[in-house]
Amino acid sequence: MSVLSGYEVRDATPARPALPTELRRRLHRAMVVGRAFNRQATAFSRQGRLAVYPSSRGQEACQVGSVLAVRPTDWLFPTYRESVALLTRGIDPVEVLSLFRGDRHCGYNPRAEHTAPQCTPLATQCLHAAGLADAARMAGDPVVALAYIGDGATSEGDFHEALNYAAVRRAPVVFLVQNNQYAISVPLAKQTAARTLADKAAGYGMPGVRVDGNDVLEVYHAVREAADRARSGGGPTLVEAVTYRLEAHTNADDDSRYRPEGEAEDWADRDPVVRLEERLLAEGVLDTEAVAEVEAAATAFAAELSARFDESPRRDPMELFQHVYHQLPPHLREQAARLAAELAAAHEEE
Amino acid sequence: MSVLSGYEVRDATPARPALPTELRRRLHRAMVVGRAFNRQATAFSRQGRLAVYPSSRGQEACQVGSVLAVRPTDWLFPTYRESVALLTRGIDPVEVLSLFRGDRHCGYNPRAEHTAPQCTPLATQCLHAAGLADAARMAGDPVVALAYIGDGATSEGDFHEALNYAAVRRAPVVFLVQNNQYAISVPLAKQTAARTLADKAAGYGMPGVRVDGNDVLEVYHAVREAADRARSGGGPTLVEAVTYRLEAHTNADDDSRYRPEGEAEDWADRDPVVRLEERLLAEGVLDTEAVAEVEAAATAFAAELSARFDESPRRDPMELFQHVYHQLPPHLREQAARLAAELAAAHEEE
Amino acid sequence: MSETSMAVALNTALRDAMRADERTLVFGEDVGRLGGVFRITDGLTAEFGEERCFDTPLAESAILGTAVGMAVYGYRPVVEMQFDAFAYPAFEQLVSHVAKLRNRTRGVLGLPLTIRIPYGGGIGAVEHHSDSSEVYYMATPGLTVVTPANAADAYALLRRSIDSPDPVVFLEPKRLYWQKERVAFPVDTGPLGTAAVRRRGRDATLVAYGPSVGTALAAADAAAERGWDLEVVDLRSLMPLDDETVCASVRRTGRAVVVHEAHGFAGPGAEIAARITERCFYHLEAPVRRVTGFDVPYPAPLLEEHYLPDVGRVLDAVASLEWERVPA
Amino acid sequence: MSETSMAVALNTALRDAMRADERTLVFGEDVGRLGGVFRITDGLTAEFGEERCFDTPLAESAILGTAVGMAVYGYRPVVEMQFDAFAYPAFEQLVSHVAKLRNRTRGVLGLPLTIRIPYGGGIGAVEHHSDSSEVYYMATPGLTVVTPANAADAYALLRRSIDSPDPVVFLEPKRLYWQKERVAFPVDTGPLGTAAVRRRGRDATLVAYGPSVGTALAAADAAAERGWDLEVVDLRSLMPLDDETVCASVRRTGRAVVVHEAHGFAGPGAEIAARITERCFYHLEAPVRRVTGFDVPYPAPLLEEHYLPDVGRVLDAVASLEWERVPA
Ligand SMILES: Cc1ncc(C[n+]2csc(CCOP(=O)(O)OP(=O)(O)O)c2C)c(N)n1
Ligand SMILES: Cc1ncc(C[n+]2csc(CCOP(=O)(O)OP(=O)(O)O)c2C)c(N)n1
Ligand SMILES: [Mg+2]
Ligand SMILES: [Mg+2]
Repeated sequence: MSVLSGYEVRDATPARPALPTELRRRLHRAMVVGRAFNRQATAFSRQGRLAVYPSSRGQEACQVGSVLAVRPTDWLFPTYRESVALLTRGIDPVEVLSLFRGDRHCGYNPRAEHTAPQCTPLATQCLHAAGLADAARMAGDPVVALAYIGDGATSEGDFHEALNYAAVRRAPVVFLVQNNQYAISVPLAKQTAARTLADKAAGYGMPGVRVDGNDVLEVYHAVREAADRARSGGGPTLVEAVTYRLEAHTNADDDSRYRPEGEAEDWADRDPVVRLEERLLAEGVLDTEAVAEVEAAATAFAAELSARFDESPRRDPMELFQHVYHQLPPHLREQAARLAAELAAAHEEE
Repeated sequence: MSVLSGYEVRDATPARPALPTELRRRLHRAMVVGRAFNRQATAFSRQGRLAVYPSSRGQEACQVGSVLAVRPTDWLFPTYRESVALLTRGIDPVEVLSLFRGDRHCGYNPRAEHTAPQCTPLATQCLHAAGLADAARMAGDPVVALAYIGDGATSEGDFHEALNYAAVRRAPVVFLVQNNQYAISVPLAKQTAARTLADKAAGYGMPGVRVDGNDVLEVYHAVREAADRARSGGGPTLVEAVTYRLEAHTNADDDSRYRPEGEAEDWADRDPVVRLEERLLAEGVLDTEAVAEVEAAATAFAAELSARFDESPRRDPMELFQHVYHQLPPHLREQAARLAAELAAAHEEE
Repeated sequence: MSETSMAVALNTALRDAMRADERTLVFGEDVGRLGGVFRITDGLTAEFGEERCFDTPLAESAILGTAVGMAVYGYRPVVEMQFDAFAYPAFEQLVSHVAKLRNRTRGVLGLPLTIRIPYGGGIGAVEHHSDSSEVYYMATPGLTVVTPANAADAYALLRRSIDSPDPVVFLEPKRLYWQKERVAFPVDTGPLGTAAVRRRGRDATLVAYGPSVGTALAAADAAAERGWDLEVVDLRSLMPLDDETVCASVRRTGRAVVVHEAHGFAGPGAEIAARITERCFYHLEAPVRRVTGFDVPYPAPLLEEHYLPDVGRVLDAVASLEWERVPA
Repeated sequence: MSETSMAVALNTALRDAMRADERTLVFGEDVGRLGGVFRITDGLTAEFGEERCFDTPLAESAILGTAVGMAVYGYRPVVEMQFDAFAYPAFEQLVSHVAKLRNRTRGVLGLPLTIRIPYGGGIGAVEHHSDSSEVYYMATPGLTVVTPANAADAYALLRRSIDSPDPVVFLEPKRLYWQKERVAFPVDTGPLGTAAVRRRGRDATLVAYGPSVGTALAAADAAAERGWDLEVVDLRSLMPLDDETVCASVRRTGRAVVVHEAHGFAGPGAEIAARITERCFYHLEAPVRRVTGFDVPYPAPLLEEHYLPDVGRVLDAVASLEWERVPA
């Protein structure tokens, strides 16, 4: 534990009351299912059934631990990397993959799920989170925003503006940086000269917490504490979860170009799913039968997902003109009519 | 003195060898002349001889101390507020005021003066400074960039991106924040929740130094040390100079709308020019005669400036088309011909 | 009906909108106690409290980005960008989120969000304070772009913008802020997206908006002395454009000149001229002419009179409309 | 003359420019060891070292803003924005500084700076990776905007851009990166600002650029079967536009269709159509038509084929050019 301008930066695990058994089992199950999802989605991408997939294999503890640490009414602000977080929130996996399949910009209903669309323009979602949280604060609602961001994206101006805004206005936001060591090919050392990413909190006057992102219990505790503090008016927190992306940036990336040899293997030894399983087995929270049951459930989940993926989506091309505005302005009405005529003509030709 | 993640934040004046007498006199003279300049320019703005003037009365120590702490070959990156800094650099005061007079976007030759144009889009100049400094580093030149920025502008994304870039690349930049307590009407407390602005340095892994910005010797020392470190490969430093803008944001602003009563008076008691003068008199660096001589020189300077301002600038309207590109593209040639014809017609009518 | 100005009209519209709907929030730089550098938000914090009209940290991307979050949560933010060129730091939020969020979420997260931007020149300001940036917004599907040319429209269009379920870029012509007029509030001047004919005429149509409407009207007066009877259309909405009103006029007159202060090249007038030509080609006696700012950075005040379109330039353009071809 | 692609042409141009002038620097996100996500900078760090081709922190405003400082110091930066929509965070630097610095300093601080931006759709990418953002740059005086449609131009225009003393926005049509062609490098295809006639024809002129030149040529082939002999002009430079070449063609053919993938409303085609009309009005048999992307956010891949202009739409536009009015 070290001190950063009055705020706690946790480098080691402090003693904490153990989480309820039921919750620990739930975390485990979500991790195993998340891992199966990553595996299956990567397989889809290899099979060409997804246009692209940014795997979070190795980062499941960050995503599962954080989502389960907040309430279903709290809002998530995910990036493209957060598929397992969304799955853990309870979003239909097909809807989670809609973006990567090239089907829809956002496959799920963000309002129903209290989850913003998966965000590609880096760091921009942090501002949406700060604004939504500030709105909830003004409305007097006990709602927290959980904003996800990668290590690389902390270099963007929007990250800075969001943390500053949230701190000044004491908006109830938890900023969770998954420091997976790389921004595509660029390693952390080229991204920042700071000692840690959590150090950045000092510049905003907010607590900065650094946790082992491959330990789901650590992540759960840190996010839970931050969310509780935010909910009770204590303002935002920056949580850095130190982890590693075990796969390439996406299936289109070639990580052999930039990873030092042996690095991925070292991190694989700290696999968050394996670690949790070993620990819970040792603590008697799980036995081998329970583990087998969870594995089987995860396998069944993946198989079902695969089966559901057999059906390719079909969308009416006229959707192009929907929801650009709440109603079509005249020039779009003209353009829509043109497309409709084209489609009708093509239909006749068939 | 307090410690910020391993870096020094100076809250009090440490013992330092006194500066050479000649230098202290030079600082004094520049402060007095700077004050006279602020007074004269504000008078111009009241007389309608300047479209606008952002006075730095109260901040002369920051500007004089910083400019004299670097070499004439070091580059300055000023904002609109830095008139006294530019004057101290040796730029013709009429050229300094060119922007505010509505004459030219930049009245001086930036390359000859090693001084970028006065920058209005807040915080953007920090990136130019970082880039130029990085270029100098790559070229192996002993050149430092001194970037000026206000407290308010530290909230902009470009400030963050510049500090981060400079720190990662060890670019020789000194970022000098003149914390004059306000961004137009917005007080520091609404700008940041950080303990100090110097605290922001931790997030970039660079030294953060906080000095009394109304003490020109303090500012000189801090900037000198930072520049020396930068020049010798030690990377950038963030210097926060705590000061106060004694006048309104510009002559167009009404600061009675937002200043708490008595605040300006309190700060006026810490007037940097008065303080320096008292100190140098007490230390025997100056005597009353010397002070009188400097005052007289400043008065003469202001009078001369005023006389030179009697001539209104006249510019050839065809300048509109100059220097948009290195040579006129065809459509601008057409437009220029049109303007030339208009001017010729107007001339004939006369 | 008392003497007023566009600044007062805008201030009144904000106050009335905040009274009408408590979800309406106003925020930005210096909009609180100071009342904005142009005093458009004057008195709002006093009346509605700091929670409904507040100063943000100095960061435009933050202002717009947090407004997105607030709108998603159910508020109706009205944000101020202090000057035209200072909206650029928010460009990514504007283009990639504000303009697209309704579409990206299939209608679930529409953004009732108004972005007020004082724009344009003619006020003797230093660089970066006089940009006519409207074409960047027009070219971004998902945005509505409006701009008033008088106090009644300033009030009415701002109320309509705030009430719109879509994000509206509301452009305020700085140099008209203090022009005196007589208007009684509240006033409604019709739905967003409709142009207004400000002067009837038979011979040619001047199409203008915002700060250039006055120039167009003055040019029409001057043209009358030369025997040309000009119609003047005030677009009011730049996206969508009211093709119907514009084209009805041009079909009658057979000639058109677009007047604006923004740059010409790839400026608003390009779209306006192209649309008129597409729709009225066989009614046109001459090509649609454009009278615009030159394609150079906005100059320092000393030369801005030479930059800005004026009556003389409009008349020159009108004169070029091939009058000799028409049977008298 | 061996088989190559636009990606290889660009890579070769960068390498040759770095060899020719050691002040040339290449930087951006992932351009170093990875060689860029499209591999356009592949091998440059290996050949020239980390000081001349390097990865920056992940911040586009920083990339462009520091490039300004480097150019002022005497380097010639070539920066990469990873995708079209990810250039938006740098918009303020681009508009308020890059475009204006030469003018603001009366010629003292010109910026020999090249901004490479992969742009446009048709590659099945997720949202924010397919924007055709060229009109934002065209509308900003001080910038030069070019875009190649083949490998020879990719090489030649990039070399010319890097050599230019002015900032150039160099737009790379993503979907043409891997198209195979035969070219020998080095190759020069003329000064910036000149268009090229890709196909001669008598009946109408198709004006296109970048990713749409192929569409235009395919449409011309298809049109030939219907008896229309179409000329195809590849603009190559969007700012300045080569009025001479375009208008010479249109004056001969009397008809024009502008084809591009960017949005139509206030898009590049508006300026192109307006200029043609202003200059060739009395030669036109029909209004200049525009075939463009629809004015909606770029869609998800599943629907992009319906968004993108294709041969059918170009032919429809050609068919609308009032053929019956001409004497056969
Ligand atoms: C504004 C912006 N710039 C660039 C990109 C392209 N890009 C996509 S992911 C990525 C790296 C992000 O790294 P990090 O923030 O560490 O997140 P990770 O992918 O490791 O989860 C980049 C550069 C983008 N999406 N948005
Ligand atoms: C990007 C940008 N946004 C807004 C403004 C308008 N503006 C000019 S000065 C100012 C306040 C700046 O405050 P601070 O940084 O503290 O500097 P000071 O004026 O106190 O020296 C504002 C908001 C601007 N110039 N640039
Ligand atoms: Mg990462
Ligand atoms: Mg200040």
